[in-house]
Amino acid sequence: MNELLIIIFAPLLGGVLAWALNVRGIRELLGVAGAAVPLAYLVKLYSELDASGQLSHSIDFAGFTFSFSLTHLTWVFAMIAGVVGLASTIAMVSTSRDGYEWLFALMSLTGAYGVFLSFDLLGFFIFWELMTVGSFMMVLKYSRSAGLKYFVLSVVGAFAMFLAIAKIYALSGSFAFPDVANAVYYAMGRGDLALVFGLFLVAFGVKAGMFPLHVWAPDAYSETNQSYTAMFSGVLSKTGVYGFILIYMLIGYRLMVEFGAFRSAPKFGYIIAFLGGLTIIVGGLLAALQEDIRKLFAYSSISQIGYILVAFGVGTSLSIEAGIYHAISHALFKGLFFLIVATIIYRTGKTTFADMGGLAEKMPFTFAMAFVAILSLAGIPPMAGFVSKWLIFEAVISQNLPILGGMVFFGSAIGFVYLIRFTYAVWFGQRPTDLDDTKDAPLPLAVAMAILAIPNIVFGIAPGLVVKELNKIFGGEIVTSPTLWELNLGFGRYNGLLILVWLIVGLLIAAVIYFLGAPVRKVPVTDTYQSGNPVTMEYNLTIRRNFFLPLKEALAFWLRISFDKLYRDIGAWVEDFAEVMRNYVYNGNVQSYAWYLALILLILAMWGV
Amino acid sequence: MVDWRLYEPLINFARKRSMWIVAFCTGCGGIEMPPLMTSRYDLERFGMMPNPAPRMADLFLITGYVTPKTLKRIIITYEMQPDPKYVLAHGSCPLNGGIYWDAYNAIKHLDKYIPVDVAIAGCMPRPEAVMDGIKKIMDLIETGKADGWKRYKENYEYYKKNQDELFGEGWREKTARRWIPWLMGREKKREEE
Amino acid sequence: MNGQYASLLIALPLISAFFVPLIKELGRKAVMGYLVMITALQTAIAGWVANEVYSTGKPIIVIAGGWKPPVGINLYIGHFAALFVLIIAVISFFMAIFSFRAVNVEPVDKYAMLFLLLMLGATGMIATGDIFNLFVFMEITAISAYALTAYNKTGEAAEASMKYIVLGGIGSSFFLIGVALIYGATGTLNMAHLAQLAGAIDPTVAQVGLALIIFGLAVEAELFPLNAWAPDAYQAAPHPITVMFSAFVVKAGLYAIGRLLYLFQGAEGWSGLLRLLVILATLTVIVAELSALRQKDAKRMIAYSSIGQVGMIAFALALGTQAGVSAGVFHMVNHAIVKALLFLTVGYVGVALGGTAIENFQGLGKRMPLTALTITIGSLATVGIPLFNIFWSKIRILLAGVEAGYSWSVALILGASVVEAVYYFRLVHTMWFVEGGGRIRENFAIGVIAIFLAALIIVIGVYPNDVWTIVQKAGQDLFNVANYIKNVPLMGVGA
Amino acid sequence: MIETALKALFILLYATFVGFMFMGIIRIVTARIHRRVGPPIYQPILDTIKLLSKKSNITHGLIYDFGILYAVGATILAVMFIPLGSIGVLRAYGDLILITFLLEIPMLGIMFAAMSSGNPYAGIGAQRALLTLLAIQVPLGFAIVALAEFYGTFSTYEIVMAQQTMGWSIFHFPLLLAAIAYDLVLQAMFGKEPFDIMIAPGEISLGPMVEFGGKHMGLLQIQHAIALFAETLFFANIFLGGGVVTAFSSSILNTIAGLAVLLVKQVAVLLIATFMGAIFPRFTIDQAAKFYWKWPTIIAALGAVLASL
Amino acid sequence: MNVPDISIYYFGAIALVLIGLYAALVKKNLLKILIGLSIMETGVNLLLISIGYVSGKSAPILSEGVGPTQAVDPIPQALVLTAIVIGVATTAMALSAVVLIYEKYRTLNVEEIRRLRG
Repeated sequence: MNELLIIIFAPLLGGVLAWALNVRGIRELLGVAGAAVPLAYLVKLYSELDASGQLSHSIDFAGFTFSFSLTHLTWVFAMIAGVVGLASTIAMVSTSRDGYEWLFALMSLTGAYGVFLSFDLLGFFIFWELMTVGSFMMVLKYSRSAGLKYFVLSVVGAFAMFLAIAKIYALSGSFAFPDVANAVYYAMGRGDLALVFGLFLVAFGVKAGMFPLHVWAPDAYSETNQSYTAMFSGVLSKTGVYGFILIYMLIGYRLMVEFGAFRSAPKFGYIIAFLGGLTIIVGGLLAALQEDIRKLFAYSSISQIGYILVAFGVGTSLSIEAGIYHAISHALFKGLFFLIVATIIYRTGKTTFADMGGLAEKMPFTFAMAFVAILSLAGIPPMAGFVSKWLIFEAVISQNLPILGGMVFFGSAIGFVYLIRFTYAVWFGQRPTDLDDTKDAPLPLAVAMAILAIPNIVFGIAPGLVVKELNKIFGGEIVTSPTLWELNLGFGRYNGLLILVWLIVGLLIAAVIYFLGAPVRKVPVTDTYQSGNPVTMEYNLTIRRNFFLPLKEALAFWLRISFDKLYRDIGAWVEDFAEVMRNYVYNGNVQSYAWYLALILLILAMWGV
Repeated sequence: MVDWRLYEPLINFARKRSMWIVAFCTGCGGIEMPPLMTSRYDLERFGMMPNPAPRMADLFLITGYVTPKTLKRIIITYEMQPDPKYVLAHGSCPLNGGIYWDAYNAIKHLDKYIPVDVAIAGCMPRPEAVMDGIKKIMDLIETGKADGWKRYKENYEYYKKNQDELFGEGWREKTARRWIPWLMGREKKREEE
Repeated sequence: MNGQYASLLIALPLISAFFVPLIKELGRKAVMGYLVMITALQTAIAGWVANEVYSTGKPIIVIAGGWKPPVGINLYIGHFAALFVLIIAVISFFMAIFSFRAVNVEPVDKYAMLFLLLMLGATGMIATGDIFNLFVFMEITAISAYALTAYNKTGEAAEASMKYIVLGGIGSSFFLIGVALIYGATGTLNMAHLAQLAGAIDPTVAQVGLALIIFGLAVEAELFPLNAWAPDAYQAAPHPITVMFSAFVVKAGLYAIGRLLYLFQGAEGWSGLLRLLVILATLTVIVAELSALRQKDAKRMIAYSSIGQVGMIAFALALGTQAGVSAGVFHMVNHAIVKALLFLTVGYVGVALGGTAIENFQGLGKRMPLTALTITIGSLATVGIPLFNIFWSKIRILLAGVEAGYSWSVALILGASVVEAVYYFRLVHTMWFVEGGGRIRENFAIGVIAIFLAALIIVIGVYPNDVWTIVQKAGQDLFNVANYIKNVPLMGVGA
Repeated sequence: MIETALKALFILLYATFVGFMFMGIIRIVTARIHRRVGPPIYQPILDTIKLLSKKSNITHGLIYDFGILYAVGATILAVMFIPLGSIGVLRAYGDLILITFLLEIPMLGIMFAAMSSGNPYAGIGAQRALLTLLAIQVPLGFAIVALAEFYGTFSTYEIVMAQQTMGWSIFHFPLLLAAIAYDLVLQAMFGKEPFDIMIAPGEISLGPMVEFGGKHMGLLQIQHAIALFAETLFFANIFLGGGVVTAFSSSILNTIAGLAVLLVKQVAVLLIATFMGAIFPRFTIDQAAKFYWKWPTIIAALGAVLASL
Repeated sequence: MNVPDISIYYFGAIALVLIGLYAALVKKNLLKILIGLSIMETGVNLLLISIGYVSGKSAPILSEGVGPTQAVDPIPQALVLTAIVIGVATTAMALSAVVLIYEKYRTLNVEEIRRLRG
């Protein structure tokens, strides 16, 4: 059997076996193996890929030809799926209770692999659906409304994509990417092109969580096994991101030719970029106002995806490379965050900020991981998150796009804001007394977190590692990387190692001064200055709810506008309409039914004569 | 480690010329502080600066009479200050009760509860007198005689006994808990809203 | 072997139906056993016929009484008919087994008779090569269906039956008018012959005649708004009969529409009729799916869903392209399997828990895990999830739709599919994640059937190649009229 | 290597010393505006010595200590990247974005430390500080964007060099707008009135700083000094032409003269902030946010758009 | 307009169909609707017969002196025979359903027989 097919179907096989056997122990082993095998194959195929540039395989199936291809681009995305998927499944060993979750989690992983490796639109669509179903089933188990919201939006997206695919197929008679690109370039009309672009935008926008199609994400991300959410947010949303690259690959040239560019960016790219910018801002602001730890990160995930969309929208090869870099780092740090959330929920059983606090002392390892993730997400050098954000900044601003630049800047600040809220409410401050015997992360979760935390640091200090791979995608030195540590864009430079070294120097200087001073004495949280009032642990010393109340008040006007509500209203309207319609149409009176027949006869008569 | 005794004069000078005050006006003498700090007398000349938090402050001004209720806060705040720390008592009241000498609810001798480095007599002492007191405490710092914080440590049993006599054992927790029902009620009300 | 034995497909159920009163005295079990036996026999014959047709690649033409067409009446068992006769037989066989458990109302002998006649009617409709004969078989199907709908003898059953009779009566009358007009214009009733003459008919007559025929058949084929009888009949009929309605009675009507439509390819105004059918089919899908959205009764909900799927098949058949027809035939097969499974299992739940209201499905995953699992598989398949069979036929239909230029229609159908997904997943959620009552023992035979059908769904879903080859041939059979004419040994009268 | 180390040491000492002087200048100037005498200029140094020499210190846990160290370390890191006249250690890597981030992250360290104490005042203070950060980030971002787009490079050093031939940034209209916005932002970065609600002394007892005492506060004083130096230096570099002097033949003289020029520019920036701080009352946090999201944003965005044309 | 005399049968047949349809569409009583259906069927049968009718020819019974050329088209007559049988069966079936409905609902008004709806 071909390696590509093994990569794609190993998780599904593992999942089905785990579900069918459903024996504690073997189930977990099979599941983790299902996620580990593709990763191993991907690593193994790397040298082959490097030599040949592309590994392809195609099969005839059900009257269609499905082709799969491992290119540098798909390898990068598949590696994201591999690493995050593996970490997520390892974490599921702790948090997952039954075979059901293993089946569907791994099914969605198969879907993600399939989406990345498919080299034709139909296969892409099929795996896309598979992935959607797998993840939907994971959500459905926890919440019906969140699941259905997710599914309806996803399916709307998937069907939009399908319509676009069908349009293209009607034109080209083939699903394979090269044929499609050719056919679109030479034969597609302006109207159809715009339609296909719009449909793709909806399709991929839904999965990526693009504003205003993001409303499923907060509910779906939070209402499922949090270990799985690491994969959900880390890998599955990347399929949407990959889809945007696909837009460029398939219809990008034609769009560029047909609609041209405004200033330096393609006109259609502005749509993506500005929606991305809005996604950053809306996601970030809403993240800051959440009271539930899972929702905070769900919105944060939306916000971070916005960066990628902005980068893709700008449409230069530098910006797309930056976007892919951010996709990698987003997968790493957001996966890590959701694993941390999983650990917290696993150990405390609580999800709202109001019930937490002071866990840093009780869960030092988890906190250390959280610290890495926070630094990475907030874009603190030298972390992977900073490098990718930096690249996006440079890519966007160097194209003279001031408004987008401002949006991106705002996004980085809002990142600080919600992260500090998370840090404050969960790790610091007073600990509720019922959390006093909380233990640190169990081994599987700890291993999973470590798997994701290490690249977060490594890819920040040695960005050359990543950039080398990404340059191969474009077949040129988009970002020159003289050494492993350094990036050079011509108009901006970054050196991770230097930053690390000098940061350590700075820390050493500070530490020397610190240790010259008198020794410190540890005091409890009740021994803090409360205007001289004595306090005990019964007091609530932490602002647990409405931390950013002033922000909420300042934004009160905008917060009233809710797309979630709009979609719910549309849904309710459709249901009511259906109710009314069926009671009128199928009213139970046989005579009315006879009238329908007469009506059709009348129409036939009018049509005939 | 470095032998810090070599730098003792410098450090003492710094301590003397950089006294941060806990801005905690415990009594009627607080009104004397604005003239001290503003353009008329300008204590900032000597590096003094009102400071709202006790953790980084050096000088504690007891500006007037002390009631048991304030005394609890004074003790807690005083204990929060890092060493070395100094206490300057304003006026007669902290010394002997002053006009409240027979009041049931005023503390007559502050130095039974915390050590006082310098006391300024008067009711109230004028800013000039306060400045004189500050000058005095500066001298004491320079010569190393402002050792109230050492005394508090050494004679902690004594101070503790006096405090407990006045407030009863475990007064900190008891005082703290007095407010909880009220706080809880307010919390509940807010939630209902 | 002589192909003429294929006439047994018609003869066996007909003759055996008349033997039922004889064994009535032996009791219920005997009658049911007889039913199972006959359907098994029928399955064997159908299997043999299908094998014959697909191995030789030639259709079997059965000529009645030695009269050659177009004077004599002939049966035409081509690739399509062979496939569907087999499906009819297999489903009937399963339902005969299911009837053991599901049908408790006396008189069982009448039930068995009608059951066989229904099977006969549908088989005949698909196998016949004569347009009037088609009418006769349609009426046989319809009358036995009317009777079976009312079989439960409740008020609802009688009401549903009455609606069916009134609408079916009007429909068949107009069908007959259409036949009369066509006959008047061509002087022949043989389909192959008709196809030959189609181009030469007076356009108005052809148009009106064809339109009326399609109208009459559309009542059977449940096109909106002619399908008002369907949900009621589905709901009120005994559970096995519902399965049969959905699995092949409708399909026979659809087949007839498709067959007659393509026979008259040459007629003027043909493409206009196609467009009308596409509009009706799209409306059928939308209205049916929306009506299913808030149903309180699972059986009725699935009935609406079935109507929606049938609309999609009609859409595919009305596209007028080879791809569309093949996809439609594929969907017919898949839909027959899936809906058989769904109505079977839901009916079984109805039998076991005394009703098919959605509340009865709460916690079904714990109460009847096997049934719940198969319902889930059926639901997922209907929604069109990859790795289930309907997915393949659905995307085929939709691709063909866009290719034929009906993007708007495809978009609407996709929108309706979203609605479909919603109510099916609500059902799935109700079954697995809502608490319910205690565990119930499941019937072994029904479990086996359900698992067989579910396995079929998954097997076709995972490996659709073979089935696709078969249905492609069947679709060819339906679409390629020239071949059809060539295969029927016409005498050359009036040609 | 040795040279780099010496340079770095020089920068560090110079930055610290000048930073302390700046703090003293702020206090003196403010006092003079209040018609007071004010403390001696070296007063902040005395304060720092005193704080570092405290004989007892408290901690609330590891993060409480590490946050402070991190803040100091990051500030030192930031100052290394900003070109200081002709002296520079890492100025080749002195990317605008990087420096902007580096100037913000010490705050993150302080917030971490403050929050880990569990003091509610610190919590509120952190909240206000973050919202201020959120408020200033929009005009700040636009100002940086304007700069980068005007000069077509992100390197601070190259921007300084470009100004030697093209004239100071503020003499170009788009960048003048950006400079105005940036200067308003600087007010909040310094934590001066009217944007000092985050440390509002009378209300929330210095907010994030409430729990710091002894050597923690001493380190923070050092950090504050370096940060003050770095921020003014950054502004002087990107908007006021930096401190490149080539008038003398001796490179040492040139360097000294460059430092002097820079110092003048830095003090000018500082004085503007001090004057504004001394005469304005305090904005509440929502007022501050609304202010920053209105005029400075419009000005900076206009500058950015004009610069990109 | 010169209408051929054969058309009279057509018009009569179509009229019967329409009358039947009218009854089915307008009458509220189930029995009347069924009667309408029957009338409609009759009309259809008549139409079939008239299609095969050739003016002046005899019945298509193979007897003395009647060859294929003298007889009317026999096929429609055969069809009508079948159709009549089917019609009778349908009517019988319908009537039995009506009996059942009346037992259960105690009414024959179609507007009240609406338990299955929606």
